[in-house]
Amino acid sequence: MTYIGTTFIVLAFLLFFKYTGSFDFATVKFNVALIPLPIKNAIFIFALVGLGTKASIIPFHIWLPAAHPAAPSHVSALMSGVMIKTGIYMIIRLFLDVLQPIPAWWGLTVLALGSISALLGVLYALTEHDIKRLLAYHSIENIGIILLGLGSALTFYSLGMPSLALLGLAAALFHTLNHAIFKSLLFLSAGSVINEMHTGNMEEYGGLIKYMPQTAMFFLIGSIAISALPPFNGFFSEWLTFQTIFQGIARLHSSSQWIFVVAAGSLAITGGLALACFVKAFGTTFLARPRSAEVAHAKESALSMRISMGTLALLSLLFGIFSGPVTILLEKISKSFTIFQNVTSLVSVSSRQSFNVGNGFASVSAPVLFGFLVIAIFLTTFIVRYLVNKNQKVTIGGTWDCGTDLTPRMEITATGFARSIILIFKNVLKPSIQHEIEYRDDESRYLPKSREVTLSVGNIYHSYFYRPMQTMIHELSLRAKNIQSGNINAYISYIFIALAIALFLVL
Amino acid sequence: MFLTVIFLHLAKKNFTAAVAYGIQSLMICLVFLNSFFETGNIYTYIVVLLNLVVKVILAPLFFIRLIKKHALSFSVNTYLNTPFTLIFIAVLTSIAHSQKFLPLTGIVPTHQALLSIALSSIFLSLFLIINRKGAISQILGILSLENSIVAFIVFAGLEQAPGLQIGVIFNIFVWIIIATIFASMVYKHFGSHDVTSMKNLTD
Amino acid sequence: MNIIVWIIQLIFVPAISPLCVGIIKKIKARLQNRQGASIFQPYKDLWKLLHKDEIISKDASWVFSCAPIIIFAVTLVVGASIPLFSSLVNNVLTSNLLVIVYTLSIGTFFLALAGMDTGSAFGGFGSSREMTISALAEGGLIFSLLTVGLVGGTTNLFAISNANIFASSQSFLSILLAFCGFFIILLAETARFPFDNPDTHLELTMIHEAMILEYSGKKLALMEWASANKLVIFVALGSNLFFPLGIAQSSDISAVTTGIVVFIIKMLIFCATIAILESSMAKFRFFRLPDLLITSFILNAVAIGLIR
Amino acid sequence: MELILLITILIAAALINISVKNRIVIEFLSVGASIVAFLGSTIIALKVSDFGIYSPSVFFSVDSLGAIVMLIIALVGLAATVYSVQYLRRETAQNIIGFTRVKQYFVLLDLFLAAMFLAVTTSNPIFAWISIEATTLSTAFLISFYNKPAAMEAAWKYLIINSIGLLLGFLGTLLYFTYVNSLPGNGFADWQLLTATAAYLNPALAKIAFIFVLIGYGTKIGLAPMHTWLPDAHSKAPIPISALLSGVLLNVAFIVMLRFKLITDASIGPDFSRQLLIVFGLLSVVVASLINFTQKNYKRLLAYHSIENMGIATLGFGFGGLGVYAAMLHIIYHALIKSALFLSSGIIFLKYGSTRIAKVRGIITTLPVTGVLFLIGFFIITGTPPFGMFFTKILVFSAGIKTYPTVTIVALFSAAILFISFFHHATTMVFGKKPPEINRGKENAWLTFPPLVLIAVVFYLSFSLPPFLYKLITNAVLQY
Repeated sequence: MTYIGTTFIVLAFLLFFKYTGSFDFATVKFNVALIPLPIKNAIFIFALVGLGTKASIIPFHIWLPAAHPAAPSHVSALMSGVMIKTGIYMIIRLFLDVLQPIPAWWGLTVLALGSISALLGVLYALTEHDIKRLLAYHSIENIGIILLGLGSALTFYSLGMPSLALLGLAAALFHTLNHAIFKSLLFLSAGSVINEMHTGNMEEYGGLIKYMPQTAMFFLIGSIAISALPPFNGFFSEWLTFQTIFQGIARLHSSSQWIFVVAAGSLAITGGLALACFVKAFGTTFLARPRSAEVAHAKESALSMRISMGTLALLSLLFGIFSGPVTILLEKISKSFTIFQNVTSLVSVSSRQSFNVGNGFASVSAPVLFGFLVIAIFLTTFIVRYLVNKNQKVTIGGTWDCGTDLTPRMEITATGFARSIILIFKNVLKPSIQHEIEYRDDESRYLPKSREVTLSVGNIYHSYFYRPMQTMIHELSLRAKNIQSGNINAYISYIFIALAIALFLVL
Repeated sequence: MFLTVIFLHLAKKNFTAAVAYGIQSLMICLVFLNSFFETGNIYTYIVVLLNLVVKVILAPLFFIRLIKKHALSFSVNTYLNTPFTLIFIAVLTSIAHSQKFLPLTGIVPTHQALLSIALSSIFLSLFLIINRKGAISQILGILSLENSIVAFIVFAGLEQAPGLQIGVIFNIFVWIIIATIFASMVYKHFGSHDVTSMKNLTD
Repeated sequence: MNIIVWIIQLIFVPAISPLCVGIIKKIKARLQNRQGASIFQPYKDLWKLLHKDEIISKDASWVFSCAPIIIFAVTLVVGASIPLFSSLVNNVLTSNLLVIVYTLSIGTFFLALAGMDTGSAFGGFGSSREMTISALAEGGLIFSLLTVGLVGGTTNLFAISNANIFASSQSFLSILLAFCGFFIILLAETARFPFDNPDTHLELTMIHEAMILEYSGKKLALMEWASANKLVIFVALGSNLFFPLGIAQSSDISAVTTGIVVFIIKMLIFCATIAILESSMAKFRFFRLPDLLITSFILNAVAIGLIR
Repeated sequence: MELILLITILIAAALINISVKNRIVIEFLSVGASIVAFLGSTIIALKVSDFGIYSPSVFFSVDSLGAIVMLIIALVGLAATVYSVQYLRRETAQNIIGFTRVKQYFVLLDLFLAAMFLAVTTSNPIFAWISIEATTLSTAFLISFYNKPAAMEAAWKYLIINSIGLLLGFLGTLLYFTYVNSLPGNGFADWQLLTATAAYLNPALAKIAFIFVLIGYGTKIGLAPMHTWLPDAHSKAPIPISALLSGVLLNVAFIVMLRFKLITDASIGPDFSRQLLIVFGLLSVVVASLINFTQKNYKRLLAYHSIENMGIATLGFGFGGLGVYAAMLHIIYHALIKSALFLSSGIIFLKYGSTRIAKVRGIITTLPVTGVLFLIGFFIITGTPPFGMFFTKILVFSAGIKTYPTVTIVALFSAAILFISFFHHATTMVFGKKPPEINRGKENAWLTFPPLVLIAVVFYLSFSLPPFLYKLITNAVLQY
């Protein structure tokens, strides 16, 4: 699958070579002016398809969810954390550096693609109940968010607003960094869960928080970070991206403004859906009662794993609290691009770590927010625990369920949790619901013996894009096989015909 | 010689075909002999003799023995029936005589007619191989192709050093042996000389 | 003086929120020709709950017991970082609109987790529905706040309420549209009609109640209180960002008092509207709610488009 | 002198083998002969790299390209011979074949090698033609070795089609002599003379001649649409022979064709021949990759893959410039890797007893070493980045994109299609669930060693070319 992408990349580079006579970026950049605009656009499209496949942007993403469950967890951590970022790196390198100057619609295209893959990525993640596939789809979503920053950067630069472009690039880079951190954290903790449970199917988890509390804690932190809740790092990079897009809405007009509005909307809804998705993931994995006997045998993961997860969790908190300085640093880095050599930065960190964007347009102070939350929590705990009604009796009882005895099959499943959202977005996801009802007896249809509901999501990319392509090639190949009919006279006549045609073309 | 090629096309019996090939080769030998008289090169004489031995005597004998052995006096039928075959022959011949092949046939202006005939017989032999389904007919076709090429060469005055020619003839000799062996093996495996029965290797 | 204003700002939301709920209950009762409990009843309820003993499900984990505290704390933080009655405490540290939205969703997150934690059949679908609605509501909320933000030229809430957003008359229409959008979101987020019925425990309809079904005693008190706070917060946002009239610009007593009075009046208006709405219309079917939320989203998008 | 020596030794080995009764002796003789051949050709190659051209007598002359191909023949020939010893023993053990057949096999193998050496090293086109015809004749029996109907059919098609092609080639060859023969002399003309006097050739005649030659030798190279015999022959021959056919024989025919191209270019400039080469190359690439997409037999898979690679090399020569260099390297890599793949597939065949892809699963569990070899070979040959073939392909395409963008893009995409199909087949064969009846067996070092060596050589070559080889290649590039 990725080889198609590689082919497109090769094609783009060949086009470079054709016009600049070199594969070396420096040289290409030096005489990029030799490339005529239509060819440049062709290069853009090829490169976008190719690198999009590498970075697994929808609709070129199908290999990623397929690859993740196959790979061991630490490998998937690398794959999502690092590997797909190489595509992003190449996109930045090519479009922001090598191919400059570029037309505005490139940036807008990237922006549109970004919003699509962010929104669809999280929707597909909601439909998954294999934990690693779920995380894989979240990688797609985050790549989309990164692209949002990147696309706005491209657009701003080609519309002559370099400082905004710088902001967008910084946002993209920051989110890349953050995503690497919390996605690795999530994959590692998911991996240790899978090690204990020997399955990736979340429907068989449940109640794991009692058996592996620390892993649960780490997964919770990861979920908070990835669903962009303050004060963890995910929030601040998404915040920056939002600010960039807001600037776009504020400064631009007509169609481009609308694209930015759509981007902002998709980003907002993506945030909400990601939240829902991780409530589902954490809830069905760690909370409530076990759904399978396996859970009882689960043990806390090994110390080394816990240490590495702990480090990542701490990192994601620190990157959140010190998001201001980090962003400044990233902007410094992005200034190494020739186009950003002397561009005034929009981000500034004042005293008290207040972190301003676009002189007073937006500002937030992560440490203060964090401190504020902590203080409030402590205050509440203190008052409620020790001031009001100290000698309160707490008794442990069973969960109330209208008097019936509660079985694990009564609690909500991952599929059930996402069902309502899936049905709301059914035009996009094309879900298929099959009911299999077995009745006690054929006469009365009122006493079902067992009822099985399968809720599956149609993979529109396979059915409308890849499958047809494959069948087409297959057809062609079958046609081509007619050449090899096995009849020797036919073979000889090929030679004769080839000879005749060649002779007649020449003479 | 040209006529023999046409005859090969028409010949229904393998036997007659083999004989016709012998006659054709005889023609070639005569041509060679002619050139020998022109040049007076003694090696050419040897070549002629070899030709005579290999093509005129041995080759037909092989075939006749083959035919006798497998008792297949009648060649397997063709793709095109006789009238169409004739039409095709006419077309090919006219093409070969057309102006288009002037550079080819004009190598030796004096021999242009002969060259055109040789060329047309090359095409006809190719067509023969394509048209015939019989193994033996295909072998004969290839041999007659070789003959006509040789004729063309001789007319075009492109004879090579006799050593090389001897090599070529030796080659042809080996080829004939192998081909006949294969033909009989084909008969053994497929129960007929119909090459169209060999259709296992597709895809 | 500023200090006092700050302190008031900090305790204002939790102090006033039960009253707000009480008022709504009272008006509804009146509309149903009932006498109704006094508007201070919620205070008594909270007090009583705080002194009750608790039963905790054996399936519950620490998430269950931490959730109420976190949720309450979140409402405290947010309450302190939005303009209530005075815009002079220009809080540039935490009062960014996105910060508010996402901090509120911390509360939602833990609420949903707490709902799933006990593994009861109700809690699960309660949190599922809650997350569905809040996910769809988030876009509308951000957009509606963004509209006034763009008009005011900043995303800092105090600055927005400070800026005279009615200066240019043609932005009035977009603000009005945005407010309609915002009001729908308000109903959704505070679990009001037509999204949720705050005083039913019928498993077919309940959303918010389903999640806190397992709570009792102090935790229940915190939960109730927190939801009341949320209501006040949204009312404050609606009233002070879209109609920042009479909000205290300076820190002298008269201004502050007028600010408080004005805010309470606005709050009364809001409560009345909500109450009338709740007693005049029925709850929607669950799968019709998205249409409503999408409507608000579209309204806000149009509003943004209309800004010049 | 080495040249005469090695060829005579090969032929001698063959002739002696006819009379020898003892199997060991036969094997020893042929292996020894091929070792000598290998040493001899290395010496010759070194000489050529020093003196540019090497001709011990008027009949023989080895130029740089010839030296390269000689090396290929020698190396692959040695590997194949060593391999076939063990391979045939296995087959006799499974009593598929008897002693007489083994004898025939080695005799013909030596003759085949000798003929190929002759074809490359001779200085006279006609003699080159004769020796190539000789390769056809010597391999015809090897292809029908197993004497099954399918093998018979393959051999028959091979014989007939190649004879026709070569006869056309013969005609074309002789057409080049039109001017030379008009000169005084005994008409024994070598390549140099032809090239030197090419300018006096009638241009139209040169064109026709090149067409005949291209069609003729193209049949032997396996360019579409004359390729039809190739998959049959390569899939039905004994494995070592398939390796030789696919890895070496194609290249031999290729360089003969190239020499004629040289003459034609000298006569009427390069454009004409280049266009023809591009047309046929593109055809081969497209057809091969399309047919391979739904291929069920792994030997045929490899065979079609050689067609595709030959097509790419042809494209390279057609594009000219950088493409020529790339194509040279490509030919070298392809020869070595393809034979390595065939040899390892032979081990697989011995294990699974079937050439159907569907029947072969889980090689990595049953034959770990072979599985790894097969996989590495596959990665190299499909042009996966770190290895040489990737760069050669890229270079060929980058040479093409300037002048023939559409051709290049089509070729690129068919290469992609081929990679996908190949990847799919190879992974399912190597990994995948092994059939229950096949159990893990230990591999014979004599069988795994030759392909291992070949792959190692390619590894080495793809990262650093030894100076003498580099010199040879550069000279060849300058020449062609």
